[in-house]
Amino acid sequence: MPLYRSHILVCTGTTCVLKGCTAVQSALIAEIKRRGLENEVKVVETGCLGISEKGPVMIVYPEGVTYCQLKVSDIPEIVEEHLLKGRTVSRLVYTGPVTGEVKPAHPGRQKEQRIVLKNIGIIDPTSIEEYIAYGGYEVLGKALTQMTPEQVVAEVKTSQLRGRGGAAFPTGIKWELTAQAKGDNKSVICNADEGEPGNFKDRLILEGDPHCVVEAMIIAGYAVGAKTGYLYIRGEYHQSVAHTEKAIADAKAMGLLGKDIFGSGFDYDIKVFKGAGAYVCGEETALIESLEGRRGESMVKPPFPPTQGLWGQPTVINNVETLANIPHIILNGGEWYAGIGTEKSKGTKIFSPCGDVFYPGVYEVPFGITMREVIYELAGGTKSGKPFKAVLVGGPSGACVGAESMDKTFAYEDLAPGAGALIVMDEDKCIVDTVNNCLKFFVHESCGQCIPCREGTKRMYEMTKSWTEGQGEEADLALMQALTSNLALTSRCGLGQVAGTAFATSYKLFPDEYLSHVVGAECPTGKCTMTNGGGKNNG
Amino acid sequence: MSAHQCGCEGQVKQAQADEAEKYVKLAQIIDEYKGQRGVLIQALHKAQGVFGWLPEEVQIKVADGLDIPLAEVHGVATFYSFFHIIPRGEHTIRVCLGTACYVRGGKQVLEQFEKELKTKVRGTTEDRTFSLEINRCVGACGLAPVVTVGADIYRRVKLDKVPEIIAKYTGGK
Amino acid sequence: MEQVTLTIDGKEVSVPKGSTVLDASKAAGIGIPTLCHLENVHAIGACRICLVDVGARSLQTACTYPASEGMKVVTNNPRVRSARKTVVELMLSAHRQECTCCPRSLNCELQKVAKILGIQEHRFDGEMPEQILDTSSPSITRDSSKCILCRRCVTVCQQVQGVGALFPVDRGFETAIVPALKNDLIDVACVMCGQCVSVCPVGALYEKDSTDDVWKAIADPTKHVVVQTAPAVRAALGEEFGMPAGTRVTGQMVTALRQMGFDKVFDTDFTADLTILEEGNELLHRVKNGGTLPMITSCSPGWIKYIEHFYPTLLPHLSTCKSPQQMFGALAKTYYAEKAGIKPEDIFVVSIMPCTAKKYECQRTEMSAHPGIPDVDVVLTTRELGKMIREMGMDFANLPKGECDSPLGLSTGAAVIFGATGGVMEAALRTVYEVVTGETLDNVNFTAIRGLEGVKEATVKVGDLDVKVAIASGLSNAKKLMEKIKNGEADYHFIEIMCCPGGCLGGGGQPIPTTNEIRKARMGAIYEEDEHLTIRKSHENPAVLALYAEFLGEPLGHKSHELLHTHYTPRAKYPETDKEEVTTGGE
Amino acid sequence: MLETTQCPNCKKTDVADIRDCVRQFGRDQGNLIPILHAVQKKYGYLTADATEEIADWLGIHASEVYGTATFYTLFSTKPLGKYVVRLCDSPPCHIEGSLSIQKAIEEDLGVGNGETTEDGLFTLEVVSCFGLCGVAPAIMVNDEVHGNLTPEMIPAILSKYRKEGN
Amino acid sequence: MANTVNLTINGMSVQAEEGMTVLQAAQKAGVYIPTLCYHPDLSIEGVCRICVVEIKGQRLLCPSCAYPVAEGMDINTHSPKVREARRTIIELLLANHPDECLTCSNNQKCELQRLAKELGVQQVRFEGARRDVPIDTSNPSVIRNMDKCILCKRCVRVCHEMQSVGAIFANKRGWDTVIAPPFNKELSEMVCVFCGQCINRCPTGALKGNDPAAEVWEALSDPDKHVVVQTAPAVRAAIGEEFGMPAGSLVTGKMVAALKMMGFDKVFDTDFTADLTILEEGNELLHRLKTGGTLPIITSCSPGWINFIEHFYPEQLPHLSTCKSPQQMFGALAKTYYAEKMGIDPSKIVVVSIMPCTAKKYESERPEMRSSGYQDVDYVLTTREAAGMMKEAGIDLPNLEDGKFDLPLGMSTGAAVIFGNTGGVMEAALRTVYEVVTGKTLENVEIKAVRGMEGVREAEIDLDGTKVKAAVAHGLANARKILDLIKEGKADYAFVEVMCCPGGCIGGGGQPHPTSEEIRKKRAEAIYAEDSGMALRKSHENPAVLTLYKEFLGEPLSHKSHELLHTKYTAKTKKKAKA
Repeated sequence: MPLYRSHILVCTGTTCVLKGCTAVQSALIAEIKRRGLENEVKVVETGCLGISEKGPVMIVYPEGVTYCQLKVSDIPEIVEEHLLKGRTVSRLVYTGPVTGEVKPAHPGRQKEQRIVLKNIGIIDPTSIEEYIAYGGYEVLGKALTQMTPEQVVAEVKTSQLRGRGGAAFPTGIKWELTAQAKGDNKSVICNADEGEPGNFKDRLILEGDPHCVVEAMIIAGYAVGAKTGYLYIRGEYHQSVAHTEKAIADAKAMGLLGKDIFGSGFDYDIKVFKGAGAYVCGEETALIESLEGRRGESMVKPPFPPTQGLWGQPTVINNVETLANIPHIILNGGEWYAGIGTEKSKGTKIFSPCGDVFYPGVYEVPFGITMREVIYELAGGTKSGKPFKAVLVGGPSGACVGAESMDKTFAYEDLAPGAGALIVMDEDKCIVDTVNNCLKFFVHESCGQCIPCREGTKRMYEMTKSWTEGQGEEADLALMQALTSNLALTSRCGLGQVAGTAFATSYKLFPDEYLSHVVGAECPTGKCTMTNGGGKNNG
Repeated sequence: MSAHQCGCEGQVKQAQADEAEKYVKLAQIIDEYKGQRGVLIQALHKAQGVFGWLPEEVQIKVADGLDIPLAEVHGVATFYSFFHIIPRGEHTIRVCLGTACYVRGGKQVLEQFEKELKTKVRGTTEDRTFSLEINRCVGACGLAPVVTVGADIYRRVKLDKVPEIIAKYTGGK
Repeated sequence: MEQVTLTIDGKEVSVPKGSTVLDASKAAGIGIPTLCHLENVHAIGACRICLVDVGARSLQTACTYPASEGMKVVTNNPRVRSARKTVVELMLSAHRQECTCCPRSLNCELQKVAKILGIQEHRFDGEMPEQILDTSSPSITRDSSKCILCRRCVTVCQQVQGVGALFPVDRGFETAIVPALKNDLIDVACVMCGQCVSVCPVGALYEKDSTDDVWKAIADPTKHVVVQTAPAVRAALGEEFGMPAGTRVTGQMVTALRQMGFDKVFDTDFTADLTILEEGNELLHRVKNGGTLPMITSCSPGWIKYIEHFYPTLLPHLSTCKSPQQMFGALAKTYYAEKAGIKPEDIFVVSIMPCTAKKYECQRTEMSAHPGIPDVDVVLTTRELGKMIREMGMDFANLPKGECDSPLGLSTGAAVIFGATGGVMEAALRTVYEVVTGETLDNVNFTAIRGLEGVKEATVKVGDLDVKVAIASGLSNAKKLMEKIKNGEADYHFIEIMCCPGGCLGGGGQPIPTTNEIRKARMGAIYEEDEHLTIRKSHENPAVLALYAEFLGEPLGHKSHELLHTHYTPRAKYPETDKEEVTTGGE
Repeated sequence: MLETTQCPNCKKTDVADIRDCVRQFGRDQGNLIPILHAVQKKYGYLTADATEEIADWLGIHASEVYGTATFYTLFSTKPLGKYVVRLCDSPPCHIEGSLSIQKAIEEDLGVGNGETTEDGLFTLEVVSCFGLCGVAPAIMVNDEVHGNLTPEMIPAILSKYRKEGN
Repeated sequence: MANTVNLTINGMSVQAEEGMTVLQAAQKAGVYIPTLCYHPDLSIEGVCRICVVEIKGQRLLCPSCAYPVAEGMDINTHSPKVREARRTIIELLLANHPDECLTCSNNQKCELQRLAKELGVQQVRFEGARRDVPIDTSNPSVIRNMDKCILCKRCVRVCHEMQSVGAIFANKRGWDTVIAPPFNKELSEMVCVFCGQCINRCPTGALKGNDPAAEVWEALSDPDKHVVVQTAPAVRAAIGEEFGMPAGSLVTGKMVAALKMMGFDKVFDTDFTADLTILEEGNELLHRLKTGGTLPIITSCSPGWINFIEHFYPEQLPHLSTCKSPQQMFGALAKTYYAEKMGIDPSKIVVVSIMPCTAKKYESERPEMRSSGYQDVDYVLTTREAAGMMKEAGIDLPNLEDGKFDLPLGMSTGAAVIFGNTGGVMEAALRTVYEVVTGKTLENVEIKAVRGMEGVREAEIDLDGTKVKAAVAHGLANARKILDLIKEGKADYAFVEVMCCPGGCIGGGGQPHPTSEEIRKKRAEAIYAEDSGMALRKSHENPAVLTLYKEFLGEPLSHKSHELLHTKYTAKTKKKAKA
């Protein structure tokens, strides 16, 4: 490995690309070459540095200086001043408080405790060497050579890690069930079909630290006795696919995948599977159907995947974030992990506040943090400065929560976080309009095989739509409630079961706003289609 | 009634007396037909002759008197276009919608009457001056469209003639 | 009888002179579809479904066309088929099709005819007549959008019941069957008997559905829900499940009710026995004390409403006894409530009745022992019970047989026969005879007063007394007796009147269809049930005797009067009309 | 009639080409979606010939191939524009005004949701969340993403593609 | 033996076997649970949610058709929650279903209609957009009206699982889901074999046969036409069901009487040409055995099967017998032999078939089937459609007195009757081949080895020392197995019988609804009963057939036979639309 005097990390996260980092990056490389510094300075692409709102962003090591809001025209100056002359270009330096290795965008970042996101923004996600340099694959070696599969499962059980995709099933138990189930062709599936609106954490992990997930999948495979891992990534996540494919190829090249890994006799391979645009494939049995080349329609349960999953074989399916915790748990021990968080909710959780917040983004914090801390401190409160109205915790399939719950803590025993999406609305936003939009989403994404979901979501959407158009009837409200509870009882998979949650919870919070729409044909916020085209840009 | 200050008590009393007299006549008619079969239509004819139309009360009296269910009396009354179960106006305007009149604009004339009188076909104006009806051919096809008001016949009625015809019977009111 | 011979579709058949082509085709085993035709009641050739080719220029309706010697009838040729199809299609063009949620689905004559004729298209599309949906009555709902104007309801209301609440109004496309003056049913002298529902071929008339209220009560843990079943229900309920008419299903019915979740399954028969004791004693009392005679029974709420509207001056003839249903309700919320230690307001009484008028009866203000709490909360018809059992997915025919709960479930054969015309009279005679004579009645079967004739008369020797009795079922028959009384020509002591033809077994809440044949079969079942019971006289019912001993004291006692007797209200024959318009006409 | 597969560039029909495209994958139904991705990428949409070819290769019915393809929004059975403009209208973007963005795009392109411009350059699709909630409202044009949009930004973005495409 | 599991259903203690579903356990205990997407012939789909039940301890309602029993389970099949859920589901379906019951082919047989009634649905609280898909009337056999489809996928399952044809599939998703051939083509443009099994599984009126009743009525009333009817063997064992008679009621005589009442000039029997088929096909087999022709020879009576092999295994067409199906042999003879004999102008003869089959409609329109110079068979009615016509004519079939087939084309033997069952053609052929080959009388004519309901059956028959291997398959998925064996050279059979539909023609797509293994077995029993009650049970003993050879055809496989009774097949591609 050649030795470089300086490393420059250029953020190429999806959001920074939007800000023009690609041009900045190529200008930088060209300038370095022009100055003949290519053997001394290495330009590294990295995932989101967490301050995308100030992008394009780069950090120069070893000094750890962060430059932000860069333009192509700034590059010659930086190369000249900083790299050649060793002087910081102060007018471009990001001035937010700096702690540790991460350069927080704002004071709220200090509340973060990064375990899963530890490497994000630090390393070059396309370089296996860097991952290894930061301690990567060490744990894999430990697990494969020093631990039995049973011990690995036990460690995960000790950690009390629960699934981070929303359902919060204990991961250790899932692994144990799969390990104990009979089958000669077990699989591990990493569910990266992140489709819930408001969630973008898995994308960040796969873009910024794909090896972490690859390593976790190998460990999982070892623990449950699987031969193959499948990484099911949303078809829309092009960069995630590119980075993980490269990561897997590199790992294979280094013998970290394939036959007899670390001489342990364990054979394992990982395949990247690109989804094709169907939210319902985030449901584990629909995902399996999709992997088998079928329509992504959920399967009848039981049997559950740990006993009968992909190709009828025992299968463990974990969310990206869940898996990304694994190397840290094996490295530091389950006990260590169980020491973080609250009594029933261990470890950290990644949140992705968005909507009307000042700093939308991805934040990793320990369980037990209050909603107020996340919304006001991490996400900086409402973007408009107007009072907070409500938040959809977990996205459209989650509960609508109001200001009265502001001091509740995020934990499975208190306020369940779902997959971590927090869609925040300020007082200007119309609840009925938002719920109508959630239902539109479910109509579009229902797989359509079971009647309650296929026909029910459509009727619910039609009803809320008529409300936003001032066409409602009072009886609609009771009917909507009846329909919601019936869908929850009879739908075949989670999609239909939760499709009415946003309505049911928001109706409890804002009955008057609904009545005003349904009976009075009036929208108090004036944001409905009944008053205008909707949305902030029309206000 | 005592609240009336306009001195119309006399008129009201007169009206009540007229009304009472009509019911006496009705009782006679009913007596005439009592116990006979197949007389409902004649009875209704005569009753309408007295009242000008068939108020509910009259239908009830006929039903009771002839021992026929009221539903049947009402059903028969509504079957024949000659019987009126809503009060009639002083004048009946009939617009002919026979084929010849129809093709020469009878329909439009009718609509014009509806508009001017603010009532629909088979309806009566609020002040009970006019009832509006349609006619099937009156045999004056050469002069279509034809409108009759009582015994008066108007031929080749154009739309602008409609207010004129109406005014003739309202005395310009 | 003189016979005529004709050929139908090439098949020779002989029928009595005076038969119609339809009768002849039946004899020949050739099916001709019908809709407006109602056997023995109504053949008006209005619906044109039964058109056949008799060789005439136009097709003729088989239901009206007389069969004649040497006639050649073709029931199936292109002319006939196309005519019938067109007729049905035209009907459909004015029929609101919502079969799947229609109460008559799969028991609808129009649906059946459409199927038989293989109707698969709907060529006429256009304006639908204005819908009149009348939900004003507690018993009957009318929906003109499904009416095919067959006029069966008109005929049955007018000719069979002599009520005449319904008649066609307007004409042509606008024709509608409505109550007088286009009033709502509640505003006219409708007796709520439901005979119109019973004959309606489609879903234009149906009972007010109360099943949801009952399901709600059953699901409510704070309610103690008891059910009583009228005698005629058990003789007909099986028909709702495809069993032949006349199948007795008492045991299965009890089991079904229990599985549905009723807390107690009782029997209206219990209070039928009680009625006999009260009414029998009332009769004896009137006879002894020169009270108003003849005394007339008061079990049938349609009949009560009829006399209130049409013969208010004869109301003193009525027995003051409440109907068994209402006696039951009153006792359930007093005697039983006390005995079981349950607050009357927590008891929910459901009746299963062959009758739609009972739905009205239970809402009468007189019918509550505790102010503001009705004695009977909900009345369901036999059909509605059938519907609920279907919703429970039960295999009704194969249910194990259950027994009613005591004490209000114990009864005698005398109570069972209340379901048939003449039954109350027979039951009363069994008791009156023994009470008066002090002797045991050997043959309890008074066959002289059984049967389906509209008016029956008999003289029964009870000790020294020749008791003259009369029995009528169907209100036009009742009318005959009323006219007799009015004219002072009736020397009867006791008259039994049932609103519906055949008595309760032919009630307006019974399974559809109800024909004379079916009435007979149900009647057979009722007398069979009576025969099978060991106790067949009301005054031998031990539970009734216990009731007197524990609670009521004696027949016609103070408590009896309070709970088991009632009074009647004269009612106008015509609705209150808005007279204002008439009197102010001169303005 | 089933359309024959045409190469979008040379407009030539090449069944053998499809065959090669399909047969680089294993004969196992698990490869159906990867194959569909490959065909979609190569031809822009799923043709009838390709459907038959895939069905033959995987030993399943063409009806199943078609049914499966239509289940997923990323596959099309009709030719699409050179640039597919995908607009997110899920709650985060909706709250932030995606409807006004849609309006701006529709005005600029003159087509509605699911339609393709006459020149065959653009197809507009209103879709569910693609994980750009942090920069809502957002669109994707083929693989490229654009976020924090206002209606005013739309003409510039689209004209860039228009230039590239012509 | 599976372990016993103890459950409680509606408060009753019930025992079930491990591995059973809750539905099976309930059915075993006599507890009724309504179903819609479930069908005993097909795999479990579990999508309609009508069969949901409440299981103690479960948060959600569970679909009983897919939910396995477990020890101690406490199930309520009709709790208020369950009833409300079912009712809501039906209402949701109805909100998206045309209000056309009265003009629907499935009126009064419709499962949705029945369920709505049973669950007490009296209003539909939901309203909104409805599906609006064009009706597919592209082909002579199956009409698809997807507006009435409730997406239970029974048709998809039967097409893929039992028939392995796969003409249709669920397309798009969510509320837009529609069952259709790929690319929204019409059925005639795709590889559909027109077996009609989908119609028989459809719970609503979304799928129906293409009904020529109107044309048949017209022909019957045309005094210039001589209208003859032939009835296939399987019809008589099933048509009674359409009149409420139990499955397995044999109504041959009543059916004949009814057809006469309808006005057919002659009521003939396809059984006559079934016997003829045996003579032609049996001789063809012997000929191939002797001359080293393509073996195995495969039967060609079943038009759905013919469509299948033409499309999917065109290279194996030489295995097919060249015999036309009995229906088509009949048509050809009716307009030649019979016309000549009766002196009727063949252009005035209208041949109507009553078939258990929808593919026969397609077959009759094939261009090859005009060897009389006219379309040999004019109209094909399914069993259901024929019953519908009888009802329209006011005929009360169950109470009719027996009628008799007309001669000569109404004469037949027991061997012909059993054509209706899977294995029947084989058995009939063996009865004749045995006697022809050995010259001995076959003592026991019932060849049980080829009877039964297993999908593929094999038998070895001893023809006086010569062993002949035969195989029987029914249902096209099973036929596929045999064809694959032949393809791989692993089939050493001499003779193979293939029937398109499960159970053979008695389970045909034109037979009464519903159908299930149990019902098919009952119909099969009725057929065997008819056979055993007949005096003549071997085709070569049919005197009318023998007369036919003498008077007209000469001998089996003669020139005239070839002209009228044999045909050829066309290799077709799977990409039918291009052809």
